Amino acid sequence: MNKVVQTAYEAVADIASGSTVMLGGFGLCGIPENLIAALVERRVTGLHTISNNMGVDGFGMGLMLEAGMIASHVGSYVGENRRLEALVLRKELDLTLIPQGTLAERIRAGGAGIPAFYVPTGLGTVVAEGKETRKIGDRTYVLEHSLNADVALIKAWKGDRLGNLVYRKTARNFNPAMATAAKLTVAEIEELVEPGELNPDHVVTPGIYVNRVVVGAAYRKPIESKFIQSGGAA
Amino acid sequence: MNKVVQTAYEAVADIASGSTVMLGGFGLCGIPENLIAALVERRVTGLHTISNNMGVDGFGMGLMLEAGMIASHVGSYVGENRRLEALVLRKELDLTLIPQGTLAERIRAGGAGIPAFYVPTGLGTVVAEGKETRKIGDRTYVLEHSLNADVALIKAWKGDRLGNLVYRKTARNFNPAMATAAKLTVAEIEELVEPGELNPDHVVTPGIYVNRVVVGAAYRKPIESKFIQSGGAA
Amino acid sequence: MTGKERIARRIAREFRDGFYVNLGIGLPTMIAEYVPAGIDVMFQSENGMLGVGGPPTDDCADPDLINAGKQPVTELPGCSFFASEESFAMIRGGHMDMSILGAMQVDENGNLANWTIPGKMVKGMGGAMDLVAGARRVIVAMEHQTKDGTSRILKECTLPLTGQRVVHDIVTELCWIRVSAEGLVLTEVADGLDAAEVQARTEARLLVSPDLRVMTVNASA
Amino acid sequence: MTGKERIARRIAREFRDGFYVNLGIGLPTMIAEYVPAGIDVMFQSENGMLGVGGPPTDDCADPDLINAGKQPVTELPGCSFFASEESFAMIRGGHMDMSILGAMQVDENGNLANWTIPGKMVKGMGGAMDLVAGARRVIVAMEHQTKDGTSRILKECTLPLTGQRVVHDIVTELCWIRVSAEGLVLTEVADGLDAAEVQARTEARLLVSPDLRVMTVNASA
Repeated sequence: MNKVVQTAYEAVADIASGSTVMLGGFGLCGIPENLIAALVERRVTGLHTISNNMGVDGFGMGLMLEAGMIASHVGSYVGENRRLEALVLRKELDLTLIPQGTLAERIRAGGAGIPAFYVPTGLGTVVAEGKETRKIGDRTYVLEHSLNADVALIKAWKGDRLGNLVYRKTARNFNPAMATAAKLTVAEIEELVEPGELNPDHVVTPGIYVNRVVVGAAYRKPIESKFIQSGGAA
Repeated sequence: MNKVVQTAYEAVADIASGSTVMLGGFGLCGIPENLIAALVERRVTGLHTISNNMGVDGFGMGLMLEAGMIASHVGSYVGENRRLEALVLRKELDLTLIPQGTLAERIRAGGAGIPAFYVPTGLGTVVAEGKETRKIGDRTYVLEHSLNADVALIKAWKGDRLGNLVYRKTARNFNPAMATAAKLTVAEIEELVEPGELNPDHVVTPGIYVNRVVVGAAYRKPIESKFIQSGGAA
Repeated sequence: MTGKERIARRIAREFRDGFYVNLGIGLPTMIAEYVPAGIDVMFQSENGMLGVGGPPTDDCADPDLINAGKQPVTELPGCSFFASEESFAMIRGGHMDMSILGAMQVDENGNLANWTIPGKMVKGMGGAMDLVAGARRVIVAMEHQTKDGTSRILKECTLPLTGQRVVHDIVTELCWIRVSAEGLVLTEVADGLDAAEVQARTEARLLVSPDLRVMTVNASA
Repeated sequence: MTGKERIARRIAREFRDGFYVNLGIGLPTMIAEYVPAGIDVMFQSENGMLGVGGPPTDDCADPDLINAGKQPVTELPGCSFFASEESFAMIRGGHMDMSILGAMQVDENGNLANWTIPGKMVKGMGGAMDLVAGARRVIVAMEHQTKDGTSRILKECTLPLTGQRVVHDIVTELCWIRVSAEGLVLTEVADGLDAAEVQARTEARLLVSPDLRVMTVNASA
């Protein structure tokens, strides 16, 4: 069993235009830089993306946006991305904003075989519009459905050829849930280790969820709050 | 912040008769031996227990059963416990059997603020009787509700005084989910370490979920399949 | 070769490299011994482990390291541990390529009964209902008849179900039966038997595949 | 002492030893600097960390270690990291003692609006809707009026809501207001002000607590 592919380009070579793609990361933290670059290089178009944020102007998913690859996006926060704001206000991109916790849980549910669940979040707000509500006990809840994707592009710290993954600090974020919720999961890692080197008690994403592993290179990892202050030059 | 209490007896001293109590463990693996012993010593009665199994005759929750402390039980598998089988067949104990995955997810939901969710499990079987079913996409699902408890008695491997916990191998099982789903969570650990000694990437149960920590002693940890073969003498 | 061993060896031939498989307690657990050479299969145990290895030597048994049958096991390189709710997210979410489990009864609709006998046996379903609802392919591995010669493959299950329309294949020491929309299809029979003989020992009606073959079993692991 | 600092210092006095608290972006983040001596408070950041420490020195910033405002932070002993779905299970499940966040508008029913201005601002709610729906106590920390002197405490919010009937307390540089079933109750006013003066700067109707006190602020951290 060897899931390692040699290049990021190879890892995303069969992603079709029009696919639904989940991308891990919170802001610019824990994003699959190399896979995004390869996808931009391939210029697939009409993608339906699911990701908490959408990078910033000039980095991360911002690069996909600038390359005109994204038709629609589901996320919780897209501040700090002026190009996106402009596209949405001009109605050139279909943006769905949902609460961050509901987004995370919907993705987890997609991987866990749970088609729908109730949450208190968003009751009485625009995110509950058109959704079923239901009183359970003494509180009213909103029905939310699972999210799945054709492809998940995720970023981990270390991994082995079986696809076992561990994450580093807050770069974990949405990556483990997304790994479970797509037909094809491609994991970009910083360091490849031998099976057995990761303590099995510490594995966060078991290999069963991962189809391909690629070792990334030349990480930039800008810190978003500084990147924006310095106008993208960080 | 110091959640460490000195004895198991002290750790369970205020658990009232009639409480709903979750107990971690799968079979005899990863059970809070010291907390169970302390509870048996206190002879609280009329408990409503939630646990995947119910120990065996002569060990684990079997000791609570023999002491007549349990009024009702929710679990997924109680084989290997002849006393329980007899009590249930004589209708002296109210037993609810539910699928193991549904049990785990209901407990997780209880800790996660999700009052109800849909699963495919058990559709068309006795466990779906009286429950709402619903077609979502091309499949029909059963509505299941969250489970909570007054108290969770769990077992971890190492922990610190803030309540951060890690588990060892398959002794993890139901313990992390139960830690999140009770008003009072008491964790029995094998080894107390200083805050910061557990790698924060490896913590499985963050301290927020844990109210009390007690270091257990004199672990027996029988292996159930052997314990039963040897008639309880293992 | 016993009937059980024949079943285990036959099912092991279905494994493909990279498969993730859950083996039920009892007969299905035996299948792990017969994985064909050159094939990597990762076994899951629903109590929270992927990459389950064989039994330890007696003095190396670790009480914190058991399978769902509560037997001590060992770790294979690349194994991982996780909590129960994560284990069943994996199972329910359709990530297991195969779930192989025993049965008391199976019927023409692919219904399965393997967890209770009302008024007699109080054990519980454990993870069986989740496994049959969640795995991509559910294979029942069991002896064809009970000890007293009653068929376990029925027109309709009489015991409480574990799952409704969940079984894909039934493998016994006598035959391989595929569950189809049209009913049960006999696709393989054990060497020396024919379809009529299998039908005679089966309550359910069996359709005979036009490609009916002899059930071959690897002699070596 | 600026108005913002006064707000931060006053709210910090609410902390009790052992509290788990989520601080929103902006003003609420300042509160971490004023935790009273002898009190242990664990700060959560919804991107997946408990036990968040202060900002690092510039050359020690780790891009894999940020808070929900995307600012670099540090680790405190006993901190832990977890995934987004686990972070929000923690939040939604009612485990946070307190969630403190900013607002654009709050109203007499405890409704909160802090995430969007239709047609003008496309940013998203991030984790705010989850935080207000899940925390045991939700405190709004904000300047009493907008820069042009408009009240942010309204009879009824005009912007799209973040949460309906979710706010427990409103703290501004002028006062502390408790949200009750009867309406907004003024419980503390800044030194030198009286209830009438606060009401004059507030659109919503304020009930005055019979125990109205001066809002005291610890000068030292």
